[in-house]
Amino acid sequence: MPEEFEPKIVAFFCNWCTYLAADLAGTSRIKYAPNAEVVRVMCSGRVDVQFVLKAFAKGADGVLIGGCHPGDCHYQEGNYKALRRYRLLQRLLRQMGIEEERLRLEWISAAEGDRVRVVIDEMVETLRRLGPLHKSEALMEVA
Amino acid sequence: MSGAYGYFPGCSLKGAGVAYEESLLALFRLLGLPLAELEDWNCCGATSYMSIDERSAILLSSRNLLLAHKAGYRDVVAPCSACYLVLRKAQDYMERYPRIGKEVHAALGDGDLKVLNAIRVRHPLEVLYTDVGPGRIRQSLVRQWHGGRVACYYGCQMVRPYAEADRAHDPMRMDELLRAAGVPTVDYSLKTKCCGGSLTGTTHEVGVRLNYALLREAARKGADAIATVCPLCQYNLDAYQREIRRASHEPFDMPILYFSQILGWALGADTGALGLRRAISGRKTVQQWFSERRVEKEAYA
Amino acid sequence: MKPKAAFYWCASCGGCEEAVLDLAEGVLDVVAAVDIVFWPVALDFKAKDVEGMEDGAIDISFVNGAVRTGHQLEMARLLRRKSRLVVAFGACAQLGGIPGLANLTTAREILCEVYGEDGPRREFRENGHTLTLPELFDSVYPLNRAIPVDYFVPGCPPSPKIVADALQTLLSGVLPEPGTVLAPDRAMCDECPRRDSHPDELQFDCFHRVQERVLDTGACILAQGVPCLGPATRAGCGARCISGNMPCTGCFGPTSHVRDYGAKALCSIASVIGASDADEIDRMFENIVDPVGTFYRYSLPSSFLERKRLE
Amino acid sequence: MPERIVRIGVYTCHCGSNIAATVDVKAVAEFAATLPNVVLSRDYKYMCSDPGQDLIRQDIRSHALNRIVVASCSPHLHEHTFRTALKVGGLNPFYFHMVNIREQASWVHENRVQATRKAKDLVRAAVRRVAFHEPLKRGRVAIHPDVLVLGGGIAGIHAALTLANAGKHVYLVEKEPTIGGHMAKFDKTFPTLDCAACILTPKMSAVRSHPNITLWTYSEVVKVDGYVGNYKVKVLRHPRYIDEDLCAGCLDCLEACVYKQAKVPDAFNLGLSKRRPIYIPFPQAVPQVPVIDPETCIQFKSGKCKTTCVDACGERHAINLHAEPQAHEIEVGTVILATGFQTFDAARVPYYGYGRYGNVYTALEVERLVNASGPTAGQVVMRDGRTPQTVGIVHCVGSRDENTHRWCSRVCCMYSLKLAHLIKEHTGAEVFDFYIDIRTPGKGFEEFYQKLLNERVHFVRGRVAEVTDWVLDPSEEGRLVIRVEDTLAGFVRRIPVDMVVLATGLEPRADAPEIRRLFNISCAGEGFFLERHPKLAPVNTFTDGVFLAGCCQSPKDIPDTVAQAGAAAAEALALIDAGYIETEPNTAHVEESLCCGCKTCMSMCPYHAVSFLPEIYKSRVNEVLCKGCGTCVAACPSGAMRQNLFEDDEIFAEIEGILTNA
Repeated sequence: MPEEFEPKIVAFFCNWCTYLAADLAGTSRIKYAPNAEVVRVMCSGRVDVQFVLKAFAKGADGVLIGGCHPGDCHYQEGNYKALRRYRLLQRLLRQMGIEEERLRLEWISAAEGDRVRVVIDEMVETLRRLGPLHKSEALMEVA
Repeated sequence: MSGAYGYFPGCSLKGAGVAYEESLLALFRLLGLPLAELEDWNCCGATSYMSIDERSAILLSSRNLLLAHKAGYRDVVAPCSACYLVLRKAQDYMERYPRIGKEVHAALGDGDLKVLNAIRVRHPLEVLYTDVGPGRIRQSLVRQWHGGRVACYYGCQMVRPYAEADRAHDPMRMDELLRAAGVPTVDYSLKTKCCGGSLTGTTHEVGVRLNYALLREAARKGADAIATVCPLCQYNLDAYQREIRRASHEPFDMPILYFSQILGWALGADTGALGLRRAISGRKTVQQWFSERRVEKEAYA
Repeated sequence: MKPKAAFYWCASCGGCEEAVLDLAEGVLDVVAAVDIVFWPVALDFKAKDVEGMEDGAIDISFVNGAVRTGHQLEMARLLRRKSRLVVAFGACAQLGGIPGLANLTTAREILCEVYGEDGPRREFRENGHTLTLPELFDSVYPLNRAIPVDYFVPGCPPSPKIVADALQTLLSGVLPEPGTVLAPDRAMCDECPRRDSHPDELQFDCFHRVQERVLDTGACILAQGVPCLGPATRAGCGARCISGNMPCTGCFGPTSHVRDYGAKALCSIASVIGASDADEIDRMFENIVDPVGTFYRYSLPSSFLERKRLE
Repeated sequence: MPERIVRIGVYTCHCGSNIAATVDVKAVAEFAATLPNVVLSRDYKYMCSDPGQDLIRQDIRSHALNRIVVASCSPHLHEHTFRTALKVGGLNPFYFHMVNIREQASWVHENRVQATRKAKDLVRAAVRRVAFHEPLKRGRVAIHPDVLVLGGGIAGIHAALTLANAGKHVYLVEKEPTIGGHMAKFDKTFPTLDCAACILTPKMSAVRSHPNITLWTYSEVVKVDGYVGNYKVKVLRHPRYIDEDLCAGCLDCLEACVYKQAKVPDAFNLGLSKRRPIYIPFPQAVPQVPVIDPETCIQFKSGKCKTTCVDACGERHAINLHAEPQAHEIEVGTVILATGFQTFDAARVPYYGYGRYGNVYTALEVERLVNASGPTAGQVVMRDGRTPQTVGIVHCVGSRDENTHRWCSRVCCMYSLKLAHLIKEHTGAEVFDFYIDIRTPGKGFEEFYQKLLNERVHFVRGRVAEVTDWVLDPSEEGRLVIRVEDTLAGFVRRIPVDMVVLATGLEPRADAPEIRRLFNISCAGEGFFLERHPKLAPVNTFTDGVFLAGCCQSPKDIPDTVAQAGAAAAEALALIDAGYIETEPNTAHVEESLCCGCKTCMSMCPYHAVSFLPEIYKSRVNEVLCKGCGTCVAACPSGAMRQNLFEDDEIFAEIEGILTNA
């Protein structure tokens, strides 16, 4: 019986809302799946589309971007920039044969510790269903 | 998609509560709201079933929802509060507990949960209030009320736990609709208390004591009759009054009416079509109150 | 004694070969400056001539075109072995180029499309000889995924000036750092004739496809709502497309600080739209019908993802 | 310039058992030692402790470390601590990266193997990242010495006075026409039963007369710009139609009003009394200046009033019926939010009959009834004019309740006891307290409870089911019946009373979300303002220079509120007297050789920190205005825009580190 596939998620959390929410989940001892690893950025607006694709290319099965709720951005509107990039990127990923569930943008405020659990557990669940994201194998070794 | 409301009578409205069905159909006809009975409906799974085997109860209700969906109804009207509750509960549980959702799906071999939950389960009182409203009732009055004051009794299942048909703790919609029909209603603190449900059949004296409290408080608040929205409430209050009278030595002889009988009469339904003759308690009062008397139109224009 | 030079093409349209000739009389200087030992397009050499040479015998090989067949891979490796320097010449060799868009499909899909279900015959005999079609890979690769590459000359095709400068640099003897892209490390806007019309507050309410509107010849094309990738694309072309009143489509690839050209371009364009609610945003992007073709027109094989996911 | 050869020291913290219980700290440390550029890897019980920091300081010297990674708790907690340790150790503090393996690993996972794997991944990512770190310098921002205190309740008053006494200029802005807040409504305060007015009103007049305090009542903050040290705040002052400078507070105008009888429900008395359209909230109001309420004033409604008030004012000409709202722009360096709370709306729990039965009151209403200067001059008479013989006080109304608010409002038990005592004192009535638990954790609180027990107040343990007029027994006729399960006696009781007092809980003000947005701070789940750290930074917010005092942060009693207000004032003073604050160097900057002047960055920046230099055709970042979000960096199409501490190289390295064996 093969062991269950453990998806790997790279999570970009904004410093002021979602990262704090993740800290709150910790101080509240809320338990969730260990499959997501967080890269802290100051604002979801800092998340370059390159980062997302890099993560997918390097073997992430899913990417999660966490920012402040619309209107609540610590930097006024960085989260809207994130939203715009996310929507266009989803269109591109579709063409590249990557299911949209693999990239998730979530608004999680500093108060929503439990939301971190819900989102990550849900995402792990979905990714288990979707299975690993295989990047095409390198055809040849570069000498 | 038919414009009609899917109508789920449930067992009571075909039995002890037939007066409810008669008056309701008459009333809805007058208001031009077509009630179309579901083909091949089955038991809603309420009361005893619900408390013994929740799973089967929900399966039963889900089938009714599926029938409604297949027949293309967006709304299902369930006059019996128990039916109303179980149908609603079935949806809620399917939503909340995926396991139940799966079982239902398996059992029905069909029934995409989304469509089952998209159906709006509604109580006729709420339908009258939102889709018709006190305003239109007031305008369409045909008979002028000359009966006494009424205590509006909502019972428990219509408002709890789903406070969708009306507010959970102080429902007022029946009061508002009856007042719109010129019927004076009294402030009735027990409006959502228990009628004893099926206790009258099992732990009899407890059930009867509860009904005694309901009658007594209504009388104390100056009510001459109680209006109900649920066949079980109606039956308990109506059928055990003689017994309560004997036991308490208090002269209860109070009509226990369905709100639909009062509204139906006020809007001009044929008095014979409202199931009024089926009343057990307060028969004389009923006869007086529901005799012919036209509204002076201009007064209500 | 003159340095020995080789020119070769892999998966390309031939435009890069033209680009050399585009030097016009300048090509004579090239011929004068180098001793061309291999140039199948122009002169009658055979692969075995190259095989015959000693390793490193060729001073510099200019290879254009992407790598997508076994034969191209073989030739690339051969030239690598025989050359001191290998230059990826043009967008296809540098980034994968237009052929790289084939990475949205697979070899099988392509062959079925052209030859029907069972595809072409790989082998057939002709009076005793057996001819074998080279393998068609699922993916198109930029040259540096096949062999180590010393320098890159960008462009589809490289402009005469870029080519001339590149040759001069490489023949000058003082070589730039290996891996250098032989074009200015700035974005194209820098040399755009319309750059002064670039507004301070870029913002779009909708995008237009270039065929949808007559572009004002004086104004910044991006500011007119047509995705122009000038800001994301390396300079050096002399803004040729803009002069032709067409938006930049990015053939010169990214600057040295950008790792994934299309991702960066997309990120930038998406950032400057006016909408803030999801549906509104989606509506604005409706006119970007082919994001991959828009942002990765020349660089899909050299992007992080390299190709459409293989099921 | 970054050091040529990277020599990384990695420190993995046990945090007692907080981390060690779920993460195999030794294994993580051993793993770290195998990573490239790591010359030293240690684990230690408490890295944040002095010996822990010492380790780092010594190793920097003895092992010539030039990059440090600490795997412990959240950077929000100790990043600063460790950066300082680097500094002391003689290393640039930004050659540091922190790995959060407590809040985001050991505390949230159960499986030791997976938690350890995750910790290793994160450490690997940090090690890769930190190699790219560059030495950075903090910027400095000067702190404007003036302070804005928002809210004129006891919290705001105390904070304002503390600051003013320290010689700082304070703008005290209050929404209501008077300062004093909720405390001004109280009669006595628990547990000492000293009179609220006697301790509050002197402070109120002190505010009024203090040369360092600008008091703006009937005013609101409508706009906030800038950043710590340099906030620009726009305050809107609503017209009270009576000039504060000209009015002498004689109140003749009130008497002169054409309304001989007061007709308008008096908000200060919670509608238990009436006032005229021209009124003063309460006799000791500060400022002693009446207000005209245009909603009810005949002159404003019809323009046909004899305006006898104006005549009464006569020569002073203090009344100006044409007054307009005034906007003031002020500059302050720090802000103290003391916006307080609102009480739970008892109508939300209809089964307690508030609004349905006249003799059901909220506690705050009863505060006014028992108050000597209240609508009944301290007489506890009910709406039906009777004096209650029996009174039931229902605890936890809108508190500790799944359907309303889950939290305990902290003050209700004590004020209920206080009211029980006062009601007994004023009426001799029999008093029942219906409680879930009695919570008296405070100086003299438990003793007060004992005192009440001795005063023969009946305590019934159980959450009240309903307050009803449903009569079962003739003795209940005309009274209110409290139905409750007495969980000590173990049966359901019906207790008839004349008057019911609902001990409503404290909740965030309805306008808390607006205030939160204005000042760019966060709210906790229940809607109270979020402090930076529940223990170590209870009056700070995540926005530098904005501090919290009183019930806007969470329900608390007067002593705690005053203490917190003092603390907030002290935090502000610390900043002001330091004169400057050091800023994070995580700002953006343009690599000019790459910038082609496309100006994409300019449209990204909400702070106008990016400007365009036409002469060289490049963008440039004003590092004082830049707040370091990095949005322009992601948007820059040519990679010319960069961000300190969040360089592309650093983030890519982190991503690769996380995914290396994925």
